[in-house]
Amino acid sequence: MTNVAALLMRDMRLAVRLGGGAPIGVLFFLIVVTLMPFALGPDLALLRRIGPAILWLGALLASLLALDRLFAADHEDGSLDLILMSRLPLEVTVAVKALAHWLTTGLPLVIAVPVLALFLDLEPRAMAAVALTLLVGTPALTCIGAMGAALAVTLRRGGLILAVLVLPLTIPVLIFGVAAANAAVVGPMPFGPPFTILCALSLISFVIGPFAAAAALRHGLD
Amino acid sequence: MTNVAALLMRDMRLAVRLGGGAPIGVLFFLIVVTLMPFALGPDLALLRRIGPAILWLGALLASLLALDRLFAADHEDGSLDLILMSRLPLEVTVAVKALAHWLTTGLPLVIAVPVLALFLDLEPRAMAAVALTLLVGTPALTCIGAMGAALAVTLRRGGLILAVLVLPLTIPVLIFGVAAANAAVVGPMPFGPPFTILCALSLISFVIGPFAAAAALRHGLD
Amino acid sequence: MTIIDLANPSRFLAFTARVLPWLVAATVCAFAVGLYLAALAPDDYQQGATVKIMFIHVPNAWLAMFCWTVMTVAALGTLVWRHPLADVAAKAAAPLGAAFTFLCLLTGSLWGRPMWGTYWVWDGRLTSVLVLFLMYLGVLALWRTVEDPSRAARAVAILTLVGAINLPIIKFSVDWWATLHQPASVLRLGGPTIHRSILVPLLVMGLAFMLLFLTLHLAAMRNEILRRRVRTLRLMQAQAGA
Amino acid sequence: MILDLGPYAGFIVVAYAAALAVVAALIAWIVADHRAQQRTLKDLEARGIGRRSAAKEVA
Amino acid sequence: MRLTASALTCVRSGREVFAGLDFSLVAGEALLVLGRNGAGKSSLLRVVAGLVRIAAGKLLLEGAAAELTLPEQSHYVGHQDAVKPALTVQENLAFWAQFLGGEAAAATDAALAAALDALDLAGLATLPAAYLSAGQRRRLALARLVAVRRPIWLLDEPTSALDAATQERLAGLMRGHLAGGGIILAATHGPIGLAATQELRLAGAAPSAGPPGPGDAA
Amino acid sequence: MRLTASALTCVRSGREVFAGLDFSLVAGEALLVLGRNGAGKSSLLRVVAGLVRIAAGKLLLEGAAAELTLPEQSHYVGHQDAVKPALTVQENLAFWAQFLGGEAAAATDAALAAALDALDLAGLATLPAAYLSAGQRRRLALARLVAVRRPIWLLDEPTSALDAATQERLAGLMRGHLAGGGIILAATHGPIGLAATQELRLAGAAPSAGPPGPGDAA
Ligand code: HEM
Ligand SMILES: Nc1ncnc2c1ncn2[C@@H]1O[C@H](COP(=O)(O)OP(=O)(O)OP(=O)(O)O)[C@@H](O)[C@H]1O
Ligand SMILES: Nc1ncnc2c1ncn2[C@@H]1O[C@H](COP(=O)(O)OP(=O)(O)OP(=O)(O)O)[C@@H](O)[C@H]1O
Ligand SMILES: [Mg+2]
Ligand SMILES: [Mg+2]
Repeated sequence: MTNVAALLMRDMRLAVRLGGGAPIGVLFFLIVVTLMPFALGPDLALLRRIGPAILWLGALLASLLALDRLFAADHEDGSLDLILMSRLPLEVTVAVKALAHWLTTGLPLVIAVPVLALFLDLEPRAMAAVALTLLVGTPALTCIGAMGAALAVTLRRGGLILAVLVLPLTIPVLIFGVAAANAAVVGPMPFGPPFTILCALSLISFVIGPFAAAAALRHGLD
Repeated sequence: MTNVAALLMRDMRLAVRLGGGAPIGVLFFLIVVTLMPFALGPDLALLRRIGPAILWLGALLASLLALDRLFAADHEDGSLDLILMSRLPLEVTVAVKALAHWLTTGLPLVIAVPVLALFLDLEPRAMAAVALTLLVGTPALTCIGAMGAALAVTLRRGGLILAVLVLPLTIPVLIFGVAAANAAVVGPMPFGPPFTILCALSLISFVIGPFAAAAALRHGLD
Repeated sequence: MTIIDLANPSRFLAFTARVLPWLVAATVCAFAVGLYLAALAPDDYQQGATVKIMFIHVPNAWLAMFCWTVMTVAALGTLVWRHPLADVAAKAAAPLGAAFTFLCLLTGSLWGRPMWGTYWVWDGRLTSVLVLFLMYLGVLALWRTVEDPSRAARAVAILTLVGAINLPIIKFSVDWWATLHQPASVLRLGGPTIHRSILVPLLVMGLAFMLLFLTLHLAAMRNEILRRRVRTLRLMQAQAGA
Repeated sequence: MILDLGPYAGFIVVAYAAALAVVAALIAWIVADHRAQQRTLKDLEARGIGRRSAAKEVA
Repeated sequence: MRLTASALTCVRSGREVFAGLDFSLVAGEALLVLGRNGAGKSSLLRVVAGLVRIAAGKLLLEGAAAELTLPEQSHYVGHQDAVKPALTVQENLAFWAQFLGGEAAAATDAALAAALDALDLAGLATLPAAYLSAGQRRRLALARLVAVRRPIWLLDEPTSALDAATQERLAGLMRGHLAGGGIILAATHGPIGLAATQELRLAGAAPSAGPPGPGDAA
Repeated sequence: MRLTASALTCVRSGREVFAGLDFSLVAGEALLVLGRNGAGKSSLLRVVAGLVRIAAGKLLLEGAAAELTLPEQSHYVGHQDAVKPALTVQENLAFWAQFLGGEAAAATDAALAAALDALDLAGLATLPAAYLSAGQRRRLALARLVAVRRPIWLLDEPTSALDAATQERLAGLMRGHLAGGGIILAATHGPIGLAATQELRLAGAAPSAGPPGPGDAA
């Protein structure tokens, strides 16, 4: 237990010291949302319609921005060696690191939604729905990304792999996330179906992500 | 001259070998576009109307992806020390690195536009116009980003905080880029005026970006 | 490092100690007068009583931009003359600027509801001010995340200088883009266009808020100097402890 | 005296209240901060890390 | 406790680094791994640490905590220091102590203080590791050895960047560890102040990894 | 050519590392910078290299190419190797040769080959630097000294990770450089095989830069 806690604390501390942590995350999404009107014009109705999509893209970007360093940083300074040697099962380690990453990049977004909703003037129900989809979906993005990050560390051409193999995997999550959010915001389709699929996708990636990442790290040995 | 060429070659080679930014950027760009229909529903007219804006938003966010490593990598392995000591004026060095970065992440986006134009079914003229605006605008984004990257490295920071510092500064470019593109796609305003402003903005940032970045690196000394 | 760098801050501390009381007094008086005049001011023929919001909205708007200007000057001080007080001034101004910008946004949107029928529109003026607010937050984040003050100061300085381009954008956004927001009617070439009955209280309130800013800024700078002194002593202590 | 603020009294009151609140908050923060710094400075110097050494200050 | 390697072979990305390596260490013994640059010293240590797959041969640890694997009982101090610049010295060490030590070393600040003291870092505890000098970083890495107790130490050029005084301290620590029945494998180019030890000289490959030279245990 | 430092003071992020340092070197002289970990050796080299701002005092280079600054005429080999794992040995060296040498050393493959040879890397030329061993990386960093000719060498623990043979090679190179009228500043903890040299012992600080100790030139 101590070691899990220690790893979580340390990764979050690093995220906060290096990336600025949750407040910065919120600020980031605030800015991303502010960008939209400049691109799309002040048409609020339109903004409301694609607001959720933008939020989701912001989420994807945010998780990508920090993800490629998830293992690379530890690899470059030798920490990864010690992590591999530890008594903690590698899958757990990966999961914990992913969790720390999500807490510092995914969660802030969820927290920020109410603020952003104000700018896109979504009514409370819609806002809650969007926040809910993000709450369920962003961890999936992180887990999928973790897989890519692990590959990126072990293979010389990692970056490429990350892009070509992993990003496409995020598309279904994005699609159903946006679909569900939209259903809640503008309708007419019901919120339920896409949301359940989103949940399913997340669950799957929770399982696959850490295991795949751990496998990649192990076989990347040397 | 040799040293400029050498630096350019080396940075591009690294970008290609590591395959970090470029492919991820393009894929992110692709995802942005593919996602829009799901956000907006099958309303093609609307899609066409906001197509340029979407492309620009995508480009802006995508160009952020690789930026935070622009100087960080060289800083961590000590290369930056030697670069600072070289006879090449620091401003030039920064400009060259920015150019290399743009060639490997910005240019691919421009090249990708025709493909994406299909998704948003823009007719050739419009597509050409959008591509042109991006061709002129993305270098500006890179130069502004370079400044953020320099700040980030001297502060040993990265990830989101970089985006937070840089994004607000990119807004003018975004505004006029989209304005020009829209003028070409949907009219009615003429393409010329906003486009010339965009060019002006780019020129300005070509100047300010490298100087600010160089200043940041110099003052970050120690 | 040298005695001079210390001397300046400490001489500055003495200076603030002397000036602050007077500033406080002046501020209070100015607000008393200003609020009194504001209360008496006649309603606007089209905006009705809501025009009273202007008496805080506009001064805050001016201060929002003024704070960044102060920071910009301080930035030059930091980069060109490497003057420690410049760092302090910049750091002290940031939170104040953020607060005033926030008030400008808030009162503005409160005014917008009755006038325009909505709290928020994405027009040039409003959005550029929002961007200003975001940049304030960015600067604050930078100050907060970097432990070494002089290093942070230089970074923030560069950011501030570049960010200054936003000021003209804010100022002239009303003229560049078709917006709901009024064009300048006080700070404009060819003199103000508002009726005196409103102009006078507005200017007095403006003065009051300006005094308020000066007071708070001086006080904040004093705190900052003390904070750095504490930091230095802590370092000394760590070294002594070693 | 009682002001007649017309139909939008609410907005006006809220605006003024908000301004008051924010300014009050700023003042409170600055005063508290001042107290805190003074205190720490005091007990640091009490622990014999003299003002002299603060001459090494690098602001 | 006994650590035996028989016919150990290491292949890194297709290139054979060493082959047919044999050695055997009992509690209290140290093995100095010598050889020219590129001979395969670090590779050997990484093999023992389980960081490089064993291409052929066997590596056996007898008479130690049975439920733990060899890597889980080893400390590895490689060329890299595994120090995070953004964390303070204290935070860095505390993390590794808790992460490697688990419940055992759970955050007993006393232990940490002792470890920092042992490498003369006490005065720097609250300093961000970014400010450390090369040797101070190295010392922070070595502090792990003291903070968490593990029977097997794998040290890759442990004395690099250390000043004379600290090298002496380290030698003392290693002697203490051996006296306590530990095992040390150390790769080095110079003397590291250990008295009676086995030596393993890796013939190593020609610079352009030609035909693998068989290492021979001394 | 003469390099003089007078009352040199170095402050890093608010902490005084050393103060009032004086030394003076003429062509053909070497200065060994000694001192415990954290004494300020690397800081001094970085100050000379122009990588850390001079807090006080002066640093003067006379009788060298007038139009070039001190850093532009110096080679700096620090604790980090400035080697890109993704590039081959050849590519790494070629880049620095062209970037640092400018027109002069422009890609004369002969020069590169010579430099690689001088540090016994010829066999590894086509290997990705990611595969290099610690010492091989270090040698690649040192190869810059040979590939591009610059009068002043700033070497921070140049012998770390090098095997005995290579240390000898390096000593030879340094002697050659001095004989050719060059200047060397080398920070080190042990002997690096230079005969007659000045020594600068940094009293340094308590582990965390305490009261600045004035360095005294021997
Ligand atoms: C969130 C919304 C708003 C923002 C961010 C905002 C921002 C600003 C700014 C920055 C200024 C200073 C301009 C200058 O000095 O040139 C200003 C001035 C002014 N604003 Fe607003 N404003 C907002 C809403 C409103 C509304 C709703 C009204 C009234 C309908 C209003 C009326 C005015 C007036 C009369 C001035 C004085 C113009 C002058 O005399 O220069 N504002 N506002
Ligand atoms: N970037 C930095 N910021 C602040 N202080 C620093 C920084 N780098 C080093 N220091 C401090 O300066 C002092 C000298 O560091 P320096 O690296 O010069 O020591 P050194 O003599 O090279 O030690 P070593 O032999 O371990 O390399 C150390 O106490 C260190 O804590
Ligand atoms: N990751 C790797 N992939 C492929 N080959 C490698 C890798 N790492 C090292 N090698 C090769 O294996 C050989 C031995 O490397 P190793 O690091 O073990 O040498 P070493 O004895 O530690 O040398 P040094 O004394 O310089 O540390 C070298 O020739 C090197 O080129
Ligand atoms: Mg090795
Ligand atoms: Mg050093």
